[in-house]
Amino acid sequence: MALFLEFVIAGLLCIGLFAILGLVLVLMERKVSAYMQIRLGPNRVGPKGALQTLADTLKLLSKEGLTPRGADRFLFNLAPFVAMIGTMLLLAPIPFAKGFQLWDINIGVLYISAVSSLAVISILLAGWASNNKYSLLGAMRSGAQIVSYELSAGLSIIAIVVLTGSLSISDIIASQADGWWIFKGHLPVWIAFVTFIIAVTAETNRAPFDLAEAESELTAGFHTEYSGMKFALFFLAEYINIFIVCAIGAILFFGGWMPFHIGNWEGFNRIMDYIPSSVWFFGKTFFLIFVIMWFRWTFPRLRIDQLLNLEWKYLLPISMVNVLLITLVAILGWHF
Amino acid sequence: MTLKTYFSNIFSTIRSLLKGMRRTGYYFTHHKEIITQQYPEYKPPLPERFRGEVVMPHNADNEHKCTGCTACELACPNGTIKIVTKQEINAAGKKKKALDTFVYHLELCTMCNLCIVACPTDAIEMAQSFEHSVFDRNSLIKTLNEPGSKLEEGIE
Amino acid sequence: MLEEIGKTEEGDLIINIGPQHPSTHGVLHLVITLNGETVKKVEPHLGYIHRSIEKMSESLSYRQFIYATSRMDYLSSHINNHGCALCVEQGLEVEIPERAQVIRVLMGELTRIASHVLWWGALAMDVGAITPFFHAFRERELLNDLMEETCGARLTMNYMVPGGVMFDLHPNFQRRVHEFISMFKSKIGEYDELVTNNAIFINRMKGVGYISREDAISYGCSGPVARASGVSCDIRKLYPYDIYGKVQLEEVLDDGGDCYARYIVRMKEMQQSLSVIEQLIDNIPSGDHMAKTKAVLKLPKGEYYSRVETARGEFGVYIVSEGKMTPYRIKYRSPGFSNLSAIDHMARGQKIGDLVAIMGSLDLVIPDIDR
Amino acid sequence: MTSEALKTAITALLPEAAFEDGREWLNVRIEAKDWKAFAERLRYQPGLDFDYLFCLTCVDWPAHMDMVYHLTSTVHRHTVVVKAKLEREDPAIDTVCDIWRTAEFHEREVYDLFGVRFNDHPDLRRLLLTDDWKGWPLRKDYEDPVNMIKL
Repeated sequence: MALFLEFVIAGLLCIGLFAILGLVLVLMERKVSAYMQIRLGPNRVGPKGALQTLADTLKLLSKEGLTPRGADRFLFNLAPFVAMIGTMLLLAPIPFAKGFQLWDINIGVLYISAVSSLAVISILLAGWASNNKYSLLGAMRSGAQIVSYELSAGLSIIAIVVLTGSLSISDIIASQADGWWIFKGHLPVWIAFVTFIIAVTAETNRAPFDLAEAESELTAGFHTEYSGMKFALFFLAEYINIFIVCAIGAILFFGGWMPFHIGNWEGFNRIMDYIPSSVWFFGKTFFLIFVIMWFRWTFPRLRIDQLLNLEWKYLLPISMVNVLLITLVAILGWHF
Repeated sequence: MTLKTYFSNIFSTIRSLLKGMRRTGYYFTHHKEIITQQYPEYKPPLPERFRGEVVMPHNADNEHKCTGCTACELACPNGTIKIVTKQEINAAGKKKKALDTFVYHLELCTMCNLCIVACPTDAIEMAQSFEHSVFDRNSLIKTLNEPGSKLEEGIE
Repeated sequence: MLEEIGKTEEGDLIINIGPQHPSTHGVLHLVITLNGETVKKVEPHLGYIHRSIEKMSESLSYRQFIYATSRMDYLSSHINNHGCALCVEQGLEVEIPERAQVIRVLMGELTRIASHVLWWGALAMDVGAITPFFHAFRERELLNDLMEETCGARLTMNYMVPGGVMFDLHPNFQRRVHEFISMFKSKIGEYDELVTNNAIFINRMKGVGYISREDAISYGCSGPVARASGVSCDIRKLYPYDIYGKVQLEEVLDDGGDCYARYIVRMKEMQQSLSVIEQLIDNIPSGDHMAKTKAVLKLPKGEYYSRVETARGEFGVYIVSEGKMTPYRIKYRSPGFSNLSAIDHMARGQKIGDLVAIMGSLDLVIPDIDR
Repeated sequence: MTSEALKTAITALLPEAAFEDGREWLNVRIEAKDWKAFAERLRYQPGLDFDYLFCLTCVDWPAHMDMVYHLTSTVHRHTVVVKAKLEREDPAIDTVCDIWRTAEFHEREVYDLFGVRFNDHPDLRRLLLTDDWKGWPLRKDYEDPVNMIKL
């Protein structure tokens, strides 16, 4: 009974976190884009527009969820839930603070890369079941894109796994107690980090790799036919996905909740320790999210063939060589 | 493609992208560059030539300058203006044509200013108002001369 | 080669781009045949905002019909009005005061910059960068404001009338144009940083939507589209009207023929327009802003054709007069109409994303095409 | 080429061609049946090279219709206006869209608004109006009580 209660509480907290994160991230995106575009952004609902996304959610909740005629009703309605469930599963092994982790699985990194590839199924389902040509094209693009970019994302994760020697997320964080990998690992880790950021931007279908949606070409891509809450679920899943990949980036390269330490500066290190570990974790994650948003509001979109070229001709060879380099660094113990 | 061009391609690409990010980053941190005007609270002053709608100015004695010559009606490309005249007997006892009602269809008007240019007595002019939306189309049909108004002295 | 690509077969995907689509900038409707991502054929369907301005004009007087041309190519409404005014003046045989000529040319060039700035933002948005669109509006707003001050309207001006211009310049005009020039010069470097030099953008543009010199001529392309293929067709240079013959103006040519060439031509044209404005702004002759014309205009029996260079290309006005108060027939030769007809030729064998880039680089204004 | 030289060259091409006094450009009036062959010569004959068809339109007169073609040469920079008279009942003329590609759209527009049939046109459909539109709006006798507003 107690176990059941624990499950319920954890589940409710997860859903609560989802809702809050979605609201915050959408607001953040709108504010970031507004300032970059010399605009003010939402500023009418609540103080400085803070409640704007809440109002939008209410609007989406009260809208009619249409199912187009000729659509595969079951798959059409299933797709947003698959997207949501896929993202929810990813939340399990992420440590939000010191000792605050739902499930410390010993193959955490493997679990994450396995589950994150479920996202493409929901997009394919949505695109196929909508009975809309734009949706279908968007889904096909997304399939090609996610399948390719998973390779270099996986390889850059492997770089850190090689350095740490463990697949467990808590071990990876623990290995960065004396310094984050981005500082300890020299150039190869830098290369791995850049490939990781590019690959996850593509994997989450964010601009400049948002070909699955590409509003100037395919109106809205795979979710053209979705409205109301079903659309909101896709929207939410997209933002939570960004949060999760950025959290993983923070864990792998910036030490997760681990505070910033410099060698043997005892006083400085103690001050850093004083800042709560959850602040460290969310600070790093939101910094990475900001970088990904920065990409979106600066760059034009790639074309589908250029997108695949970038992966197969540049990212993949580079990250393969990079894994070799990392292995060399790890064997010879060149890192600090 | 040699290895050298391969890598120089990568570096020049990254450099050009970083330059763009520097520009958007600049605007992200410099909030005084924001150009948004918050409309209902702040209404920017409109230049005096702005063409919002046709009005007929009246002086303090409720007199206008329109003689009812229909030059504006003829000049209008859309049939926006309808002038109804009446016969009036002036002080000298002579019969004379005078303005009865000046009907202005704001819903047909394209603000082309041709009526203002055509008017020989400068009886009508453009106003700077622009918030014309109403719920009933009929309220856009306006009578420009005020009730009981008459022609100013000395205007032929 | 293109014929071969255009062959349709079973299993091709046929998609409607438009009439309501984010990248058609209005109500253009393209039916495209796809093989996977590759475009096989593009078939434009026009007329969603056809208002038959030509028929309307047949019942309007020579002063009245000009206002409607502002509503065709609304981004270069000054220049459209200019073309109509020139055509009527041809028939009236009036001498336009030099001040009016200078004002017309100044307004025309300011309009060209305003139009090209908006095109720059819209093209960037078509290829997926949204931020430049807002930055473009910053400059365009300044131009709109200074035009509003002199002409009384922001978009549909109706400022150029047969015989000159409707009002004299506003006293602030020169000062504000100077402000604009210095502001624009400081910002044009940002355009390069954000878009022109961006590696992704260059890759999206280079080699896309190629049209050769011969084809550009055959399709009747004009303006930046033709000049990017190396066709010398600038009306301001070849058949100078008003005082264009007296100003220093270089015709921008490029032989790339692709979207990138069209992009570069328009960017350089903005500089050229800026230089024309700089030459004229301090040398506006004093005098009347309008020639004396009769109250009722009547064109002698005959045919009149005048052409001007709008931001999109050659705009022609063909008036057939029977000597009455209203024209017997008016034909507008709009640049967008001919430029659009080449889109099938340009897009065959390209990707969907390229089609959007091509549409952006043609700088289509749909009311100009539909009339 | 000057107008005079053009006149001689065109007379050599088509002796039946009549010349009207144009204000700016040379106006040539031809028979509709001669148009296709004449157009080909104008386009391809060295020295003429009229490669740019910048305006194609139609004028509806009480008794007949006039097709008006404005041609210019990007090589020699000379311009000529060619006019061909058509019957008002069932007007027809040969297409020139294989000579000047731009004619394809312009001819469709003229068909749409004037009802001129272009022989051998690859795709002669209504362009601006809906497919089921009745009548030819730019003709002078066109009446449409629904869509035309009399002021």
